[in-house]
Amino acid sequence: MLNIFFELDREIQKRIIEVIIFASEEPIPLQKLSEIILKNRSNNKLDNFSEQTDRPESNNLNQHILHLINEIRDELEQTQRPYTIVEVGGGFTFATTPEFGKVLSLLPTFKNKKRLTKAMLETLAIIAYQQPITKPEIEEIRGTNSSEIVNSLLEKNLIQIVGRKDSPGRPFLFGTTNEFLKLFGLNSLDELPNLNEIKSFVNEKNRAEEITLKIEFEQENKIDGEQNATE
Amino acid sequence: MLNIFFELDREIQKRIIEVIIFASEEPIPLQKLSEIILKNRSNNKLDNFSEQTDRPESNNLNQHILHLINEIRDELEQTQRPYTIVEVGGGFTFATTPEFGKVLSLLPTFKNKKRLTKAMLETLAIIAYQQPITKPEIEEIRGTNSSEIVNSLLEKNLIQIVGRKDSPGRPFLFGTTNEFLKLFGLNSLDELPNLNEIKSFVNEKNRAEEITLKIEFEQENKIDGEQNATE
Amino acid sequence: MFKIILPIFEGPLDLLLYFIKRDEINIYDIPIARITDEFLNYIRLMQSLDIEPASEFLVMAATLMEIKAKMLLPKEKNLQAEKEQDPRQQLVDRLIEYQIFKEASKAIEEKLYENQNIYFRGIFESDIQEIASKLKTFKPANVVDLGKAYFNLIHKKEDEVKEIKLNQLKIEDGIEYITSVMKTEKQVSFSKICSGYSLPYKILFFVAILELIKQKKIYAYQSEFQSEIIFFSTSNLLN
Repeated sequence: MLNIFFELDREIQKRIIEVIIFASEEPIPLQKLSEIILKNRSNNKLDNFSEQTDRPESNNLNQHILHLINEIRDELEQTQRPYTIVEVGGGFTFATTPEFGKVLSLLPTFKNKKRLTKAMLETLAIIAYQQPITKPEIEEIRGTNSSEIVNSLLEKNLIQIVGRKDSPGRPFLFGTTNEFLKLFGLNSLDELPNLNEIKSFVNEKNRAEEITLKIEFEQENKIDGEQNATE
Repeated sequence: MLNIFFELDREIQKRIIEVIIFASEEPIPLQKLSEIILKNRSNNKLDNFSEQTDRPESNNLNQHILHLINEIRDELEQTQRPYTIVEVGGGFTFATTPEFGKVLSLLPTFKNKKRLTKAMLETLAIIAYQQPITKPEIEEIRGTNSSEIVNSLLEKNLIQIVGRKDSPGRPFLFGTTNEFLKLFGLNSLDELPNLNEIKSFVNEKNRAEEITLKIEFEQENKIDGEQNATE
Repeated sequence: MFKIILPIFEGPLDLLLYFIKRDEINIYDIPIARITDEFLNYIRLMQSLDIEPASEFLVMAATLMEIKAKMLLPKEKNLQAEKEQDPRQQLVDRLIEYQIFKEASKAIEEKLYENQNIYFRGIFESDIQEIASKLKTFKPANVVDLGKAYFNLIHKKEDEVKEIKLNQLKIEDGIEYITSVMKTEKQVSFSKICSGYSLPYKILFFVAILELIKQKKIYAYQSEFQSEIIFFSTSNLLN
């Protein structure tokens, strides 16, 4: 398809890229867009793309598609569409502009869509950082039965079963979905808040508390001591 | 919202209608669009809209929204977007234009993800767990005629005929296919969740919430925290 | 009027962290006796409200008491063990790990909040095709859905016998039936009343008979142990 594609009018090229992104239910990675344009056979997993994608043409194609996407974005903005193309969940997809998303979030029909309970967020955080992880492992960390929560996260399509663990009982392994990335506005799991930073934050907080408490304790003792002395 | 809406610039009115249609998860009926605009409470099923919607203003609003939608369609066409707003299933939704829809059909990526109705899922579940199984046996469990469903599962290549049963009429025996295993991400039928595993997903009640509800009604108790004494 | 709302505890670890925060306890040096008392009080409170604490609360209570006991061991005996590990260490590690993920959940919630004004396209071509073909309930299915569908089917079958059929029957109907039978028969056996009726009706008639006996409208008589029970109408007896 590559040759045909480049022979097309640039406007038509843009429309083809736009319609592919528009119709794709999952955010579509740049690489996949290239493959579709290049060989029209991306669905065939048996094909080995590495040869083609290493070729300079492929990088050029990626660049070219990126240019086209940016031009489409400009068009969408200039014609005041309330949506644009964003990069999230590892690919390109259509989403509302923040301005009109804000309007939607004021409407009751859309308002509650993104609400998650504390328990769901907690469980989701554990799965996001520790994936792939089994339910017993989640429960070990949370210290409580989590079937219900895991179940509702599955139903919300925020997590998925990614396999079974090679341990007694062969429990399911859970991981997060693209839907999770989309909901949290992440392009990949690398964009999750850094867990090491969170760890040191928690430890510092605990240490600080320890120190404050020690000082208070010592002061109290001192006062007690003085009182005793005066008596 | 009605008054505010009409005070808005016509362009903004269009953008609001457009973004609602864009983000709705079902084709959105004209009446529902009106309700959202009119009272901003369409989600509240207890409200009785009949009074308002019978009023001439409401019809006017419907007409007005229709005009806006048609103007949006014109804009989309004039700016050569490869998609437009269509009316389907009693509501409005975005869809690719027939012209560019054709482009998509050439691309292997856009085969539908396999989706199942509840009846199909049920029937598939019976076949998966009890295979090989005949249609009468499936119907015995489901308590309803299942010919159509079995046929569509055959069409989707999720089940196959694996033989005939040695019983009067020699009915066909059905079993699942490799396609089925692929769809559900299984390596083999052994990996189907066993009923105990499933039980943990369906039977649990959300204890935490139950507990809070009950405790909220108690007037006094020993444990009082930081955020407790409200009103 | 004061209404006391307890924070929602996601489990025993959550509850312990709550005590630690509320009482400004040093997590590295938890006063185990005090916190065990607090914990047990909470469990008693739940029980006094007729809430059966989840088993994990009871497990934690046992753990706390075990640690408390270890801490009470005489110092000399405990000296060696103390060098190896503080009996509280494992619990503290778990609490801190849980703290970390609670903090992480706040961090990702922040992301959710930042992203709250972005909505994605709601419907796709394949959905439209499905809507057009009037099969509205299509949804992507995973393997748990499949298992659940099967599980629910199996259980629906059992429930049908236990509930649905019985729900259609009313005790009044049973009483009316028995009364009408007793009008024509001076005495009647239970098996005769029930002959030709299915199990749910047999249960209904049995309950109706108990009710009529209670109301003293019929008498039950058994000639000997394990023989048929015969019912008499009281009005017939009087006549």
